[in-house]
Amino acid sequence: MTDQAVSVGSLTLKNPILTASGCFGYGLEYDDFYDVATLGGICTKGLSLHPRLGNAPERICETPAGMLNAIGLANVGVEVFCAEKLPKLRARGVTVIANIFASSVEDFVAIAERLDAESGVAAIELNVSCPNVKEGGIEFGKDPLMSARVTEAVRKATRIPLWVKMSPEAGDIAAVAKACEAAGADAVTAINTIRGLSIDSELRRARLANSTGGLSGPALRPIALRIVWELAGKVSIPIIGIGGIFTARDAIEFLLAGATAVQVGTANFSDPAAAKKIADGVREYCETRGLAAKDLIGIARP
Amino acid sequence: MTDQAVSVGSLTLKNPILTASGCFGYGLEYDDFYDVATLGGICTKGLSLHPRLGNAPERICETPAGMLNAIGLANVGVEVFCAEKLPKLRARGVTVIANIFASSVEDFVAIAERLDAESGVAAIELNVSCPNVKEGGIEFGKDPLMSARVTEAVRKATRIPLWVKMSPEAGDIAAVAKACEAAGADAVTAINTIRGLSIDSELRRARLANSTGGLSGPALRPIALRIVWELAGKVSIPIIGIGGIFTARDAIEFLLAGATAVQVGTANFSDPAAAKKIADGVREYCETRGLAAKDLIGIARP
Amino acid sequence: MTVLSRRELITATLLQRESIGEQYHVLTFDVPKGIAAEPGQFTMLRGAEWGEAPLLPRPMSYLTAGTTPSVLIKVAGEGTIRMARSTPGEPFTLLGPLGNTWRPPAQGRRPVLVAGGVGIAPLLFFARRLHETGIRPLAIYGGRTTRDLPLDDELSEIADVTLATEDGSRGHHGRVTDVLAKMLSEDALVYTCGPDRMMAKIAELCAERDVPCEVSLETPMACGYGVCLGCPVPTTDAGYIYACTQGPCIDARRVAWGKGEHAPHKRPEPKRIAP
Amino acid sequence: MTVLSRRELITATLLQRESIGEQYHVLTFDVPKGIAAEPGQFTMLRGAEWGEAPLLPRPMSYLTAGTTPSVLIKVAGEGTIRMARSTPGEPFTLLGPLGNTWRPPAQGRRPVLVAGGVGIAPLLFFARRLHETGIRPLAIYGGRTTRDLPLDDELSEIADVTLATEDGSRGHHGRVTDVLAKMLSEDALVYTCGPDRMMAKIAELCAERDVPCEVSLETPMACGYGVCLGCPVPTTDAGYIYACTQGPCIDARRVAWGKGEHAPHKRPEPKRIAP
Ligand SMILES: Cc1cc2nc3c(=O)[nH]c(=O)nc-3n(C[C@H](O)[C@H](O)[C@H](O)COP(=O)(O)OP(=O)(O)OC[C@H]3O[C@@H](n4cnc5c(N)ncnc54)[C@H](O)[C@@H]3O)c2cc1C
Ligand SMILES: Cc1cc2nc3c(=O)[nH]c(=O)nc-3n(C[C@H](O)[C@H](O)[C@H](O)COP(=O)(O)OP(=O)(O)OC[C@H]3O[C@@H](n4cnc5c(N)ncnc54)[C@H](O)[C@@H]3O)c2cc1C
Ligand SMILES: Cc1cc2nc3c(=O)[nH]c(=O)nc-3n(C[C@H](O)[C@H](O)[C@H](O)COP(=O)(O)O)c2cc1C
Ligand SMILES: Cc1cc2nc3c(=O)[nH]c(=O)nc-3n(C[C@H](O)[C@H](O)[C@H](O)COP(=O)(O)O)c2cc1C
Ligand code: FES
Ligand code: FES
Repeated sequence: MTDQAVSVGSLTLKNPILTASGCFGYGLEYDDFYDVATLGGICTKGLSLHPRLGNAPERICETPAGMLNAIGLANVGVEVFCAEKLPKLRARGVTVIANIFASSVEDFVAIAERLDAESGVAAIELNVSCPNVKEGGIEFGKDPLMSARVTEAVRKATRIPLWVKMSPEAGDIAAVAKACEAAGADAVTAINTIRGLSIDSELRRARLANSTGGLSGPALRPIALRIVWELAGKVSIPIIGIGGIFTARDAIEFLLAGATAVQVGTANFSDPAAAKKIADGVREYCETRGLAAKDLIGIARP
Repeated sequence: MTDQAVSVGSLTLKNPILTASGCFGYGLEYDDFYDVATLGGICTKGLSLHPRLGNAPERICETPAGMLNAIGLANVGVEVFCAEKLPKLRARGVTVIANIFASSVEDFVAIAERLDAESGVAAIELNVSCPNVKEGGIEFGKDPLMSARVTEAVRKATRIPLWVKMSPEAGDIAAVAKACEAAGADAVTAINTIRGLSIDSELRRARLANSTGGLSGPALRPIALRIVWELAGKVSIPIIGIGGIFTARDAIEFLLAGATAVQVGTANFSDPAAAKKIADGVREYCETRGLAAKDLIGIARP
Repeated sequence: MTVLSRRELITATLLQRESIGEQYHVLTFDVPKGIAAEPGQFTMLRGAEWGEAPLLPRPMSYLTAGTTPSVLIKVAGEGTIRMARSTPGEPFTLLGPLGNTWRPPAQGRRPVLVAGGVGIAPLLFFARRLHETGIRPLAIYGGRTTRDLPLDDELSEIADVTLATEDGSRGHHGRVTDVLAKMLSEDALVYTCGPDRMMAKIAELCAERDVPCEVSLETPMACGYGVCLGCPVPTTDAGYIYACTQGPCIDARRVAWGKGEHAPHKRPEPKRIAP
Repeated sequence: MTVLSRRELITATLLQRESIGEQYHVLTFDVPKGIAAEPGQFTMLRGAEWGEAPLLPRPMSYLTAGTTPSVLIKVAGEGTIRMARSTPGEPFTLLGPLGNTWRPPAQGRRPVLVAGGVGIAPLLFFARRLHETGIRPLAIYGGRTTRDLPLDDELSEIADVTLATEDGSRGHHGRVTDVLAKMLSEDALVYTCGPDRMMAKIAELCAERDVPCEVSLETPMACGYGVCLGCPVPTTDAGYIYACTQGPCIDARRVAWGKGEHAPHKRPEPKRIAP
């Protein structure tokens, strides 16, 4: 039996496998499939201060080894989440990371304060990198100063551990990550989607109503892995790797590159139990080699 | 018979299909396959002032619907190119775009001056976005000011039309493109590769000797298409689209998004005649719809 | 609405592929323990050996359930092309049963099934279920041409069918909507699946005569079980329903037809180009 | 070096797949007009219906040429797994003939073919060519175990073969290099293809006794015809040769063995981890 636990700052995760925001609902849709509490944790769909309907269809389309999405952060809002979803998650013993989104520093703070009033939120993940909303989102995430301002403000508003989710579209991602570290982030999540576009050559128009959408899936993996690799050399807080992880081998590559834990997103769509299978696979890899999960972190680095 | 010609500034191309730098050698390797002169043009392997050996192996590896490369700009140097390659290309009537690379403004100028002394160079493409070299390369391409400086200096050094190749890793690609336009570029090429990484989970090390490499192929396509779409709204000079174009439909999507012409790269590896087949396919698409190639440019835009 | 059975991802081998012309193929799978799917429900289907592209599973309505569940596929793009080329023994993953079922027939109402092309799948399954309960529905089944009427014989055995083709090559010369307009009676209960424009028109007809109408929605889906939020369908209350969990079967009156663009073929014509 | 015939990309259907255990498979293709490939040359092989992943074609040495060209594949990863699963009738693209050929045997020198595992392919092709010209070469053929000696009977028919297995399950107990060390004579002309470490050791042996040695290089390739520059092999003159166009067959003395990492299995062992 190998030790699969990893620590992200003050928070200890059962194992290094979490599910990604927006790709796992609120974690309550999986009763038919497996016990979500066995995962390292789950990231909720991005929560905003007020409920959001989201963008008009079409919101998704497929691309080579990937997909584009422009959901537009449709979500029940932090209030309904705390009232209806969180208690159930708590009851099931799920490690909950609340992914939150806002278009102003004030709203980010307001959401964090609301969550701070609850028990059972293991960490807050700041989505300052959503590519599919007009305001806020990616504009925050591409700018070190703005990212730091959001982080600092939220940091003051809650004692819950803070993760900040990086945008791969920032010109200098390391600078953003360092700024967030300095501003009090406990970890950085890398990466969010990169904006892409698909055009229907018959209808001669963008496939998505929003025109552009975020690219996710295996196509994104090498880029995400490179960014994790780069950040691991630049920040001293833990890095949560994410991007195109579909198999245990993929997850292991991220750990070897320097990630302390990983998140599984798009893979949940083709297999609801993907994250569990990946967690099992990583455990096997460790068992056959007599390693603990934490032994893997960063050992592929020169 | 539909008109396939498109104009890139003062330069008129037979058709909108070119081949991408580094994916077509010097255009002299195709005698067995087809007449390269039938293409809109070819971009040479990146030429430096002096010959370069390139990086140590391994230089390439495959990724989902794509590949990573860290060739390190191995090339014969501008002198040998002018003495041995260019005359042959001229003799065959090939439309030659010389892709050039340097790690200093002075060297960029020196290469351009050397090419300016030759006839038969239809355009110079400035590679200010190579991700696989220590100096120069991407650092130029991510910074509007630096890109503009290089463009301006080269602009003064030659009367040959100038294309500047954009790095997708710039935080604000539109700003870079606008700066190049203002500095005298005749067109912008979008995009170069995005840096990626692949790790061998058995050997626990990066697959490439250079660790990171540039991601190319279909995986990159939606990102490239989105960048072309964005730039088309921001600059008034022509945009040459590039990234994961494997079929005529892919090429058409780029034209519909606002590209005036496109370049075919990685597709040449699985089929040496890919560019020709794509050119034929675009012609067919136009014929069945009674359109000229230039009619397609940007019509998918709102 | 019947109680839905547990959803599950199973890997099953293809038992046989029955091709009906080049466009339509019935894929039958080997599932010893069986799948308790109800008419109207769908599965997310994917070749287990497809690798990383095409990436997403494809939503397909169950044509039959049990130990040899089957689907009727129409070739559209890369995914269905692969399905059309698949050979017995090939492994597939099936996630299901997903979505809700057709509403049960109401007392005193004659079920009228209106199918367009491949839309026959969930309706033939439904007709068979009705047949078991001794109900023989009316059915209108149309397509562009004869070739677009797969499984019409199977339907005719258990329903009073009127066929229609746009080119007149078979049955009524015209659209199913023309046929329905003529024969729609107040005591009907309409179930329809097909192209969006067709379903919209049928919904309109039924609304005019105050006849209840149930449609099966078609929209791109990534997950099929409610977590990606990629399958919204605009509703008359200015909101959305998610086709995979709140659908695909839904009261036609709730759908804001024409709003949104939830089916590719539903979209407005491309802008004209100066020749 | 014979004059190379025109390179071409052809789409050919698989005639048959002959499996030798789970690891090794001979794929034979139907090419009516024929492929004029010479021993030592290779083709870039890809399933015509693979879609966008795996993306790149795979370099494979010709085992035979003509109207039914064939290759011997060893399962390594995604691409070869698909080849190992392929069924007759399946379309493949073959780009070739690529690369150079084995140097012709020199007067007064006895050809000695040293093969490791799947390295047998270009050498068996070569042995058959020698056989046609009345030359019967010596051959040493080794692998980890019996299962790693595909096509050994075919080789034995036309060459004086010494087999070797590391586990002693067949022939000499040990490596081909041990066998060669014992029987290598001054008048030999060695041709070898196999794992890099094996070829490096053989090159060393030959250099010591001043025996000419020709090796077939193995390195990842994207294009196979000289344009991507992805296949450099470090040479003793501190430069590189490109395996696809200046190889794969090359004088062993030109290769800077150990320099660079041009074959995955050639790389240094992974760093130890604190348990
Ligand atoms: C609930 C439901 C039930 C369905 N039942 C059937 C059925 O029984 N038989 C059948 O032939 N088809 C059915 N469809 C449509 C079928 O899912 C699509 O035709 C199929 O996904 C096309 O995939 P492709 O790879 O061939 O096309 P591509 O165009 O290559 O697909 C690209 C992407 O777009 C999606 N997509 C494209 N067209 C559609 C569409 N019309 N509807 C939904 N997604 C689409 C694909 O799933 C894929 O993600 C159903 C759709 C839904 C939503
Ligand atoms: C000139 C030449 C001739 C060859 N002849 C044969 C032959 O006759 N039979 C045979 O079984 N194999 C041969 N090989 C090796 C064969 O090309 C690889 O085993 C194969 O490409 C592995 O592909 P994969 O998808 O199964 O493995 P993966 O690991 O999934 O491949 C991933 C990528 O790495 C490349 N790659 C991985 N391993 C190798 C390798 N050892 N050599 C080159 N590229 C590699 C692949 O081409 C692909 O681009 C030859 C290689 C070369 C260069
Ligand atoms: C449909 C969809 C919805 C998403 N919604 C969110 C979100 O609400 N908040 C967020 O931070 N990231 C969101 N993401 C991004 C993912 O969390 C993840 O960063 C990205 O998809 C890359 O990982 P993957 O390739 O494993 O999916 C979403 C991704 C997808 C595909
Ligand atoms: C092997 C390889 C070598 C390349 N060399 C160059 C180069 O020398 N100069 C350059 O500007 N771009 C170079 N590129 C980038 C391509 O020109 C192109 O921008 C990129 O590959 C995306 O297009 P694609 O997906 O069609 O290949 C290279 C790409 C590859 C794959
Ligand atoms: S398809 Fe994912 S929520 Fe409906
Ligand atoms: S494989 Fe492309 S140059 Fe050799």
